[in-house]
Amino acid sequence: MIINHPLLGPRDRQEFTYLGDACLIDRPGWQAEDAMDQFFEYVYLRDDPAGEHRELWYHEHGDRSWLVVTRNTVTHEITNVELASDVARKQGRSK
Amino acid sequence: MLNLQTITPLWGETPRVDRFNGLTITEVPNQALASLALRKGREDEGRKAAEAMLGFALPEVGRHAAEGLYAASWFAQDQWLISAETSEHELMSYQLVDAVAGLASVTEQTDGWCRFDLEGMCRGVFERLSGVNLAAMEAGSATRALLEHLSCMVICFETASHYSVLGPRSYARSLHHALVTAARSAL
Amino acid sequence: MGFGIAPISVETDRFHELGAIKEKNAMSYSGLRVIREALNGQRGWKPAWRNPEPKPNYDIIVIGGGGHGLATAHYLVTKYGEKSIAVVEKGWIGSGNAGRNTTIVRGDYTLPPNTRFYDHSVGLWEKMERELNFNVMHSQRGVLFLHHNDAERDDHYRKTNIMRMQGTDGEILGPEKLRKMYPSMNFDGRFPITGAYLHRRGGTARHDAVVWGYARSADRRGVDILQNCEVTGFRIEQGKVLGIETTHGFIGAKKVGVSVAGNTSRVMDMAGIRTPIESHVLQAFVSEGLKPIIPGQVNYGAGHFYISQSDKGGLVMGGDLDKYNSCAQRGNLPVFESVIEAAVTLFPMLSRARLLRAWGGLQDMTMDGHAVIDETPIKGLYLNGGWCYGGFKATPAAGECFAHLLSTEQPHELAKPYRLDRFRTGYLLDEKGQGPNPNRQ
Amino acid sequence: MTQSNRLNGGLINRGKPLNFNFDGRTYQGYEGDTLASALMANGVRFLGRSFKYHRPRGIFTAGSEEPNALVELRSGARQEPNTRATVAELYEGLVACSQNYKGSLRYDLLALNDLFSDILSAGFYYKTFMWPAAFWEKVYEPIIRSAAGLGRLSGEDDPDEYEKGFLHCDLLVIGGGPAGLMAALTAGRAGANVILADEDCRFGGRLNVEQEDVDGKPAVEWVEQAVAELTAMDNVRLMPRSTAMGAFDHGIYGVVERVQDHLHTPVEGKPRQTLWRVYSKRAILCAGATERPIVFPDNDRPGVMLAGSMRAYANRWAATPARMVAVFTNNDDGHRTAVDLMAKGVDVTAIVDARLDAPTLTGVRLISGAHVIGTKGRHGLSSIRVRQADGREETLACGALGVSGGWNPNVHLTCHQGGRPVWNESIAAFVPGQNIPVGMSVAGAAKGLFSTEDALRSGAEEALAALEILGIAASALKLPRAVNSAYNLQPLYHVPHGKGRAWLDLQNDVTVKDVKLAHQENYRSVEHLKRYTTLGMGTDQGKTANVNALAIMAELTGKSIPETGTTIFRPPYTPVTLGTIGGRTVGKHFHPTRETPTDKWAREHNAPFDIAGDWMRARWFPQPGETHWRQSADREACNVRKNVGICDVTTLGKIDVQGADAASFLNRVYANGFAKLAVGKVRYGIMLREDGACYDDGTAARLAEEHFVITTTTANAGAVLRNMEFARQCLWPDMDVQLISTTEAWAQYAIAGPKSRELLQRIVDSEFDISNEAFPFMACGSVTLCGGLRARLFRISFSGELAYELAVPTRYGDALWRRMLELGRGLGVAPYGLEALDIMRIEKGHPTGRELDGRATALMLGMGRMVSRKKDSIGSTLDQREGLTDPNGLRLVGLKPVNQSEVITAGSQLVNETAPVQIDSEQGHVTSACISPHLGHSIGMAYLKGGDQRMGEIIRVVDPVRGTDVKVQVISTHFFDPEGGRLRA
Repeated sequence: MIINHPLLGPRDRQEFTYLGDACLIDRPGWQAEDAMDQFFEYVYLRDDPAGEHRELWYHEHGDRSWLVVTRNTVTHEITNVELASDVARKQGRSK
Repeated sequence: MLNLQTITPLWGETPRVDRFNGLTITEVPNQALASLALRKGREDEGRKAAEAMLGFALPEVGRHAAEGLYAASWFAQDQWLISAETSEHELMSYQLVDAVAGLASVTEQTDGWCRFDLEGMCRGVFERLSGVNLAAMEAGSATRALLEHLSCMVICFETASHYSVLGPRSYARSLHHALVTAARSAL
Repeated sequence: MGFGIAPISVETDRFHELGAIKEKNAMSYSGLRVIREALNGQRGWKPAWRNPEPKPNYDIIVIGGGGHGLATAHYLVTKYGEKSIAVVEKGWIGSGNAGRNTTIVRGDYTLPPNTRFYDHSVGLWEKMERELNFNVMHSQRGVLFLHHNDAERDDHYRKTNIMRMQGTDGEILGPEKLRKMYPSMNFDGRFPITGAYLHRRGGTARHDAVVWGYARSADRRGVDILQNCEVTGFRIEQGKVLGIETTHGFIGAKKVGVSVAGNTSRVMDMAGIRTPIESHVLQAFVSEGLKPIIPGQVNYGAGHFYISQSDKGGLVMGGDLDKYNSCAQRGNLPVFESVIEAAVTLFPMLSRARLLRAWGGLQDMTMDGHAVIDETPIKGLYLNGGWCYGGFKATPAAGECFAHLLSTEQPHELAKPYRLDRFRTGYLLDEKGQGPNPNRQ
Repeated sequence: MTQSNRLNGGLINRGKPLNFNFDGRTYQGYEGDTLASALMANGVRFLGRSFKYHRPRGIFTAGSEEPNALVELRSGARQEPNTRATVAELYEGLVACSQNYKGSLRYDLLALNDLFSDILSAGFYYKTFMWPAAFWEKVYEPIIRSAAGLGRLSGEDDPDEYEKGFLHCDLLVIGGGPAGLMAALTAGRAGANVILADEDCRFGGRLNVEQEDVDGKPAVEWVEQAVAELTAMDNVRLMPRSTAMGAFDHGIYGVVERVQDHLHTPVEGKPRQTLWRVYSKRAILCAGATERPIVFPDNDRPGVMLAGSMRAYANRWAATPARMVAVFTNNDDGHRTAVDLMAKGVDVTAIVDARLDAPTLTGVRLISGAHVIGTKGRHGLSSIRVRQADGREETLACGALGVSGGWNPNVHLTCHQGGRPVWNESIAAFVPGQNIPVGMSVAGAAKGLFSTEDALRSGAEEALAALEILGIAASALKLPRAVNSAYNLQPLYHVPHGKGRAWLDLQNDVTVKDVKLAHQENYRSVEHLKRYTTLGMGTDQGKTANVNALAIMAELTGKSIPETGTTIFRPPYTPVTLGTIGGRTVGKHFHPTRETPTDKWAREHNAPFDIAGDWMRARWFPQPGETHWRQSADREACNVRKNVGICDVTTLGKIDVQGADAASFLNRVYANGFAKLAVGKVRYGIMLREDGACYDDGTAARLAEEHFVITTTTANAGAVLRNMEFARQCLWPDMDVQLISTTEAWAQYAIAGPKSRELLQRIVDSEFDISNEAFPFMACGSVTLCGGLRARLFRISFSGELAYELAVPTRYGDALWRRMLELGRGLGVAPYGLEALDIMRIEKGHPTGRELDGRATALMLGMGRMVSRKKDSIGSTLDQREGLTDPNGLRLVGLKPVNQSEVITAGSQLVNETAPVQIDSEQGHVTSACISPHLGHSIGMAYLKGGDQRMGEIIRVVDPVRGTDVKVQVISTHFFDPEGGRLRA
């Protein structure tokens, strides 16, 4: 598999470490009423689709950037790769 | 007056040199290294301060720049690996800290790496070690690459014929073994 | 409906073997029967299972014609006396993980709930041939787990101790004994081998035969096995399941059991249920047929590698997941390499053998590495899934526990720890201690 | 040895005769021969035995699809089972043996199986061997197993080297026949980077084995010209002897190059084979086609072979299986075999053509509308029985029969990513379907275009199409003139007449009858059929058998072939040597090795090593007279508690954390608080996973307001950095934090013991005050040593003694270590290894990986109060779940034997004082244990249910495997100096 790194271009999958569903960016707030439920869903439940999947990859043997890769779990086709930090900011995460 | 003997990553008192038919692999131990990472929100100031000290512009993604005493390679987002000869710049990281205080983070990396320079016919060696097309790198480019299971930093001075390969120092003997075995097979 | 054949007891079974019973069990298998059929041109063999048309309603529908689903059907009739059962399978029976695994059967687990469950499973494997009147070639050739230092050795002592306390076997071998068993093993590779534990009751079985054996047994007792019948949805009203929509139309059912490892997430999604499961590819590899050279089943922890030799002579090898979510039953080159690198490191002679074939199975990977056998928030809908690496060896026990749940609506004693809510409550079964991430490197 | 069946001509070098040995007899062949062609030329027809019934087997094909002619090639440690004689290039001194027999090839005891073949029919073993139960394991299976497999491995270590590599190209052309050559020429001339790979040692494909002209000259000459032109191009890489074994995601192909298999022994330092991972932007599959037979009774005798192969042997290798042959075909291509063999002076008894309207040929008898319905000849064909259109039968003498049932395109690689081939009625074969791998196109016979003219054209066309997609300007080449021979196939898969077994899978002995039985027993889906009968499961993967079997199943079910199904092709295309896939990443180099700064010294002092991740760590440093590791470890530990010891702790991960938000960042990744840590101070911290498990611990030293350096456990260094980067980039992207590993930049040594300060004072430059007052417990700072060496000093202790950790630039590590031993001699300094370290940390109750098992929470570790509830930190929500706070859950406790002479062993289980030793009484387990040299008895750390509530209780440590059962008392894990006075001394 080849991941087209936004900064470094096409790189072999072996340079990367896979984490999982990109929903792991959306970490719940710890002070919410139902924080426990939110964290339970955040940590454990997955959509696990057969098709397009947004997922987190870490360029462990490269520039150590985390990427959000949009990949089809049936064909393995990759349609989009973004820097996770950009995605996280877009999703309203800051400090 | 410091009275301790240094040792090279390959445990020698002098650098190791391996010669093959058409290729030389040289251990290069005396490099002062430091990483320079820009502080958030202070990127421009940090960059200016660093460039003022280095005397040249910090290279763009995937590039390497050298001028006078210093050299710099792109390392990661807003991060570079700065180098100079240890002989006169043992304390380079301290000088950097003074130059960019508060605007960038500096971490000494001098002994974090081992370095092997390849001069000659490099293609066959790289073909056997890395999925990155290192033999096709342009002169003046630098990239992170996986060589035989080791995360390395590769700098190209001349396409297909002159490179520096930097690897984690503790793996020096494994990296060296991989390089010479590939060279023996390729040449 | 049904053939009304009584469950076969072990006693009557030996008579089949003697060929004593003729017409009544004309369909039963035995050595004499094989010879008799040889003489009359094999004309007497009946279909191992029928191809019935779906009935409008069943008491219980099991979704998934794999080892687990068919074992569930087998136990529903033989142990729980259920009479109206269908197993629906989107392809051919055994086309999922039952036909894509590395055929290993063992009962060596460290956490007591798992130790109990898998030991019970091994017990059922030992009876399977006669229970099914089908030779699944269960072969207890011994399972070996190598260790490389004191910490791993002590983990192995812990595991074998709990196994002994459960009443199954487990022993620690030093290098000397190991060398005798595996003279061609390399003890001095990058990770020197300091010993191993041996689980003598562990071994392998012929994976397809397990599927066919359970299918034949269930079919003989009236279970409808509906192949090429894909589930497209559930009919649910007021939080209760009424049946399933399929490519062959609606089929009504009082209860529906989902047993579709590899596709659990998607099938449960049709019922609007999110699960703590990810789908991953686990590749397996087989060499060309070779004269016997590896007697037992060997696990090489340092290399995430395992190997055994089939009765046909092929070396069956496996390793790590490809480590990305995937619903494609195929993997990529890096895992070929990591598995074979370990193979050649452990047995240097293997570098002159050839890889014949590679395939990929879809793993239900749960967030603590263990399975779920439980009811769901929807009344009448039950789940057996999330078997991670342990599905094949669990086949008979999972079938029995799931049958128990479907029939009695109460969890089987052994399956109580395998509840779905354990992720919420924190009573986890994290055998490997790797946390809520199937991809941990 | 005379080469009785050698013909004239051919692409062999008669000037270079080669001697070889088969089954102990020596023969001669020529350069350019394969083992098969050389044996054929020498009149050897009987090469091996089939898998199940041990029937005699001869040469069936001329390529890698060979099901029959398998041999053990080479001898000793290089012996290689199941090698296809048809692709083994001949070399001087080649040695090979036939395989899969008991006794001799000619008189094989297991040939008895054949007499019982009616009993041993498909799936028979599923139906028997079940009673009595014990017999399967003890009697039946051992018999079946002993007969299993084909060839033998030597059992010895393979002396050869293998290698892996990576290639990049614009266009990968798979197969160097007419289509492939044309594609490569087109792309090569356009300047694209092209790789042309062919499994053969010689490019040309079928052009090497046909008598036809291309561009007005013999095909072989045209091939030589094309290859010469391609060789001259810098942008083209020609790879003969290279098989594309698999098509993987995103244009990656696995290509196996047999670098030195055609030599007697490989050159030292050079690989025998190389696995190339080819990264291609586009690929064109030009893999050609494989002929399939027509199935008829007794069609498995040596001498019965594929017609196209018979022709190939005659034309390329100048060899014939017999001086008198016949041909059985259902298409025009079969006729070419007769024509070419006659041209070489071989008698052709007749062409038996199943077609009523078969075109006539001059100079040979053509029996049209006829079938071969039987054969004779025990170890090789002597005659065939022919049934004519009108039903009359006759017997024809012949030593070989060329059979052609048509050609199957080699679509395998198009299926490697789940693609399904589609049935093409006009050629009665499967051709590539729609969803073939992205970036791949197909040309020539692989696409079902069988004539040379079509192959050349489609090769050029597909290349142009690929170049356009790549944005490389190219112009169409002038197509060379070539024949467009007719094919005219009338499908016939098996002969309906005749008695005797008709063989489908020649290697696994699957007959038409077996397929009928599978159908009768409802094993009707293609996969059930294969798995029940073992059809296509052999080393040839049924390349010449599957379609015929499919056709027969289709007849039985009354469905069409495409309705009945297709067979799925998975990598590898042909079997690949495991060594190649392992490459050099095996044995000692299975993983790279990390060395600590004292590695050299430790080896000089014969230290045994332990593996910690990739690191090698010294376990102890034996002194003369010490025979047991405990003598050394105890001495080292006692010396630390009495004098001073030094230990290399470089392997601990070190991460440099800087930035304006560094403190608040650490506050979130550690469970305990770090915001208020003073500059110049160190604090112990624990890190949780988000699920609440404590997965790592270490120290964080605040070197400056915005600068920390943290340590991790050796095992988790990578994971901690990965998780911190995740937190930095994905959770809190605007925090000003910079991270980088400095693990190997610093040689870090623990200096521990009452005299450690004294030792330090001898190396630290005098201007630095490291007195207890100036540099108290948990202080950190920069110092210089030995006259100006920059160093970091931390006053932390794992041993429980007055202790420091000293870090210097790694290149000084070796010298500093030696210097400390020298300057500390008067203080009784001695190095200590992992074992002494472990003893002392157990005495202090410090957890390591044995306790941080991935399930342990802070509460279980007795550190529950460390998890701050006043802030957000990773894991601090879910660690409060019921199951993780259950008062009866496991808690870390200390254990000591009631009878101090008894020993607690790690890995033991816990039960209550009077409970039986069974799983239901399990109360926990021992994680770490040692015999404390300071307390003089055995101690252990253990997880015990509700342990924190059970101090003082007497329980038992049971170890059924080692047969021990020890009464112990539950105590605190702080076995030694619980007040910690020694730390602060």
